[in-house]
Amino acid sequence: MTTLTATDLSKTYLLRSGLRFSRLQAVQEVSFELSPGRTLALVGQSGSGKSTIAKLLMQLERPTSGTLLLDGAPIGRRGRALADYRHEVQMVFQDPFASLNPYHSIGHHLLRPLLLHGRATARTAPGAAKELLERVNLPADDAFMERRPHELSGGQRQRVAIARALAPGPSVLVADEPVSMLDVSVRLGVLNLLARLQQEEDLAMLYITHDLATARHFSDEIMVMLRGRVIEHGPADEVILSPREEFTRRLLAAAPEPATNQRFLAEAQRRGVPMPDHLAHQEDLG
Amino acid sequence: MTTITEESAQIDETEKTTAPRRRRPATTLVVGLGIVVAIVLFGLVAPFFTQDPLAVSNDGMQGPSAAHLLGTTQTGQDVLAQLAHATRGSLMVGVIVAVLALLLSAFFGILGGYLGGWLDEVFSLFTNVVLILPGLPLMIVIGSYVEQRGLLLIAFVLAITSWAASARVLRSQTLSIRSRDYVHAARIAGEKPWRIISVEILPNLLPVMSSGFVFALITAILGEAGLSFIGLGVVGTQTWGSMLFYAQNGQALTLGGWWWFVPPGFMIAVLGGGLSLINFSIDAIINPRLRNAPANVRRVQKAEKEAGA
Amino acid sequence: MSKSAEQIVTDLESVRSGFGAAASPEPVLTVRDLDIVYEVAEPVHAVRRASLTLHRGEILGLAGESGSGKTTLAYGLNQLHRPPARIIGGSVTFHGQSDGDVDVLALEGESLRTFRWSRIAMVFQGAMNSLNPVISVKAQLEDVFTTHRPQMDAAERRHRSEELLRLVGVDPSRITAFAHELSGGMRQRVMIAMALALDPELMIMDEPTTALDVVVQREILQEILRLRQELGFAVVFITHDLPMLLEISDRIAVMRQGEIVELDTAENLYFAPKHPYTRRLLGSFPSLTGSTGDFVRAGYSPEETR
Amino acid sequence: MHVLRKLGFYLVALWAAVTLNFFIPRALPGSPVDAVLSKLALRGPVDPATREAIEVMLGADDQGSLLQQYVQYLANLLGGDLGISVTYFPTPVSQVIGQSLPWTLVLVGVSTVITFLIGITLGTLAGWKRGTWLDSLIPATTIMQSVPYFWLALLFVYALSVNLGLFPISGGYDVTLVRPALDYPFVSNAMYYAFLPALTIVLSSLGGWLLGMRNMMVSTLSEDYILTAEAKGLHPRRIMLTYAARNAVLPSVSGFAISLGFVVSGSIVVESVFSYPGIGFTMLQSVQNNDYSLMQGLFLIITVSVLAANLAVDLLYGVIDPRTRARG
Repeated sequence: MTTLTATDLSKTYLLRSGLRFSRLQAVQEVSFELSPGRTLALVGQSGSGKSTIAKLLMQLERPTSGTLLLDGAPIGRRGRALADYRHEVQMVFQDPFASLNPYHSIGHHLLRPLLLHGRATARTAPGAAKELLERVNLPADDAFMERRPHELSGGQRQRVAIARALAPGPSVLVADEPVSMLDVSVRLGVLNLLARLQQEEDLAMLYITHDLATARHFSDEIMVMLRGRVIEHGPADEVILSPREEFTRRLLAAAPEPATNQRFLAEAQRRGVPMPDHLAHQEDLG
Repeated sequence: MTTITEESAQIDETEKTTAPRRRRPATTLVVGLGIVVAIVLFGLVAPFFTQDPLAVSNDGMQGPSAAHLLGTTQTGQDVLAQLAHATRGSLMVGVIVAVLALLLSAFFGILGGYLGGWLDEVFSLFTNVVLILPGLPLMIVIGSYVEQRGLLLIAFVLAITSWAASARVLRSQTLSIRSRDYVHAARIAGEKPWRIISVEILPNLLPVMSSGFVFALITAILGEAGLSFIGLGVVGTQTWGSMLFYAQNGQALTLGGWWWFVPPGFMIAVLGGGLSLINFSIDAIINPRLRNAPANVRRVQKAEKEAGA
Repeated sequence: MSKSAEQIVTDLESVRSGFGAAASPEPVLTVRDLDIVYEVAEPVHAVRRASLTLHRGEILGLAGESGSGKTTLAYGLNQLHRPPARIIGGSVTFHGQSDGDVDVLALEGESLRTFRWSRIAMVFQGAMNSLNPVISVKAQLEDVFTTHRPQMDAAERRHRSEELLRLVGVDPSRITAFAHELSGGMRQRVMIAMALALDPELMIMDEPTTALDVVVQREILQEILRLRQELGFAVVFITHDLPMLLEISDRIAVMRQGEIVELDTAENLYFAPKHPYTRRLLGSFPSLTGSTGDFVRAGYSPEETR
Repeated sequence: MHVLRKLGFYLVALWAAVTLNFFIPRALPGSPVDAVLSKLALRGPVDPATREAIEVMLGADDQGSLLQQYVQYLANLLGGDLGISVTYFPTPVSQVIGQSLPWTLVLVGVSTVITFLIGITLGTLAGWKRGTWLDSLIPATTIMQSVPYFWLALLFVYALSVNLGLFPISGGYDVTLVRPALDYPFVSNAMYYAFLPALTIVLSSLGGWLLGMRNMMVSTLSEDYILTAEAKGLHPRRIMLTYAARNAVLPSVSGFAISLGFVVSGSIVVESVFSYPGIGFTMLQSVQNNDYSLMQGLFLIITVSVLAANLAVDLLYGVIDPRTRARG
């Protein structure tokens, strides 16, 4: 399987206001490795540079400096080599309302990558698309394929986006805040779907998020970014439970967490019960 | 990042519930289309049934009668026949100009907006300069130098002075669509640039482009009428503007020949009105707030009235 | 729980403000059977027979997902709902401390305008859009006074506005700034300052912190809790973030499809949620420091991934 | 910085207009110079300097390269030398322009300001009262927008001047009664003569402003800050003006360039209907007399005026939208 290695990745934007130019160092010397079957979480606040990293990995932007290696070989930047890269590395976007073209049917979104990457012929593509829909637990029929994005709920759209990313048969998946725009009650479902697919396909995954809790439960390692730099990088539990950096501690302290709140801990004692495990109730409702 | 997240979620909460599912076409659209279709049919069909528009007779400056439904000109030509041929001429000029303007605006607007960089800078500067230069004076200068003013030349002159406004709109729309995730997703899927422009971006620009087309049609017909009225129109082709030019020079005003100068202007105004009504509906598609907000107010008023009664 | 986890617990507690003063049993707002309909082609019942009593100085959380009607309900309390929303039944009674009960839904015109902001103030989502982009913060703070306190002169208005900014931790010199010159957190502080201007008895806060980064969000929450303790206003706090509500609210109402499915104290809701939907919402937020069970990464039955 | 960028743009636009003016006669077929010179010769002796100026202006200057001609042309422009008018021989073009420019500036300027104010006011009201009877009148105003300026002018002349005799048929003032001067008799007489042309311009350009403003009002009223203002219990008039209209008017102001182009084009033809002694009427005179020097001079001055008006509006925009100020 495939490993994607980033070394000293930097991106500087040249901003213009009037005739004046200024530099914005969005990403500075960031290194990491995405390896098969493992998830790396990239955590940071807005403007910390985490989405820029997604763009660099997807070759939507060129790094100012630094290298990207796919299985030890420099990645292709144009033509055939770029197509090969896209074959291996795919992405799920944050906003499922914006990542599907409102003009086109669900079928279009799945058929195009299947055809472009030679995963199916014009004749076999519809069948292959339905298989993809099935894998993301969406209705795999013609009626669904003909629907437009606006007829779907947010959760359904994000599943379509995931199916599209899987269409070329990638080995690396970048998920940029894949659930932050979804209703809270469907978030874990989509994350679980991603986790299952990752295991089935042995995907190398980059999970970009601002939510520390899902980062911890959903990944093997966590990388914390602040103003374009990685300030802390380590095994997920270590970063969350014994953070080394002051900024990581501040992030953790700011996140709402009833389970460690004095008021609820005291209440548990008063009631003589343990702290409840609400995640068990996840599927109480359809 | 979170900003976008929650804002859109918020919008979604209200707009999802207010958007009606299937709506019947708006009244303005039906009326507008009706007007335009009627005038186009008149221009296409009527010339086959009318008298010779250039045939001179001795019944000069006669008011409407059974023989001449819209009266005659100073030289006894049938005004209805002239109107029919002029409708055809004006529409032809209008459509040619609108198509040319659409192509020009799409080229400068979409290409510049999509490719970005210095090309966009140059295109956008050029567009803004053309936009700000007053059109008619320029047309007059060019028109007066050329003796043989053919249909295509006039159409070309009208087109080069009327594409800039919609190019600017198209550019900003393209810029906004280009940065949307579905375009990024298409790039990541491996689509070629021309396919991204034509399949992913262009369909989403259709409402804006049709609005620009309709606007260009109005502008072109008005512009042609203005040029013809001052005697710089297409040589040898009858248009509404040329009718007005001859009416003004033929003393229709002072001789009280209203049947000569009222119909052509009326046709322009009504066609323009019809096209504007169509644009009115397109605007509501481009910006759903324009349709939803007034409709919501009306529905609540109606419901309150019913509840009160 | 590991030793390091305990360490965090104390860290967290040190930055969390203590829980507020107990709410008084005296009601400030009573809502009875409020019904709100969206008058669209097929009318939608956005709020169904919602009833709740809000006590003086209490923080009531209003939790729900998009389309649950939580925003519509909250806006209806002040007749701020917009077409196509229409109130078709129920009552909203405001229990003024000095002047007795006010039938809010019966107010209109001048009396409604006088009532708004002086009795119920609002804080909207903290993005760019809640402040008018083309007039200064000063103009927007002061037009509250010119409208509601016409007897105040320019100097008094200026003085009071600066005092309000200081109260919410904004440098009064920023009063001449425009919205785009302020950071997200600053804008939200300005909104809170504006809401405090007339010393209202109730504040409705509609997702006031959702657009903000988590650290700023925490600061704003603490600011709200502190001011509430000092000034004693009641709060209706709308958000989809249930863990946050649990930490700051006295009581929480959970809404789903226009109905309040459960209304109870934060403790009861947390330890003994009754409605399945409440349990489902609670189950949607994995605990940050709790044991990392197998639930997320391994427990993926097909049912769960619907 | 914002201002410098704007100035830069207008300089480029000005240069484009000047250069266009230089190349049009050279690029198009036919040699107007001989026609002009022969016409001039009929009226009196033409001195060599005048001949040369006309040749440079109209592109028959075969002495020297195109670049030299261009430099000469620019030099003449800077010196204010636009050649001699055939129509008003032997008056220099610059002087003819000087006489007609004020008429147009006042007529178009005043009617544009009036139209803008009426359009913005009505648009504000229609948008504010969205969904009511006032708002449902909006589609009808689009008809007004499509009426050709000059046809409306013809109708006015026919109905009000020819038939009813309420207004003069043509001209800028009554030459038999008053002489141009800044006194009451002249100004009032000129206003009387300007009424119908101005009314024509106002009525035909009103629809655009009205519709644009109404649509922006409807959009703006859905903004969050309007909700904030309502929650604050502000007076509806303040919400309508300071919160809604203040924001909704910005696109109308920044789109001024497009609208002004229309108004100027329209008013040229309107002037011809009323034989109004302004730039437009003079331009048509020059067309009829093949007075190319005058025509090109007029094209330049019209362009410069439009650019100047737009520059002024652009600078004003910087004042009314604080966000552009910050970017500077």
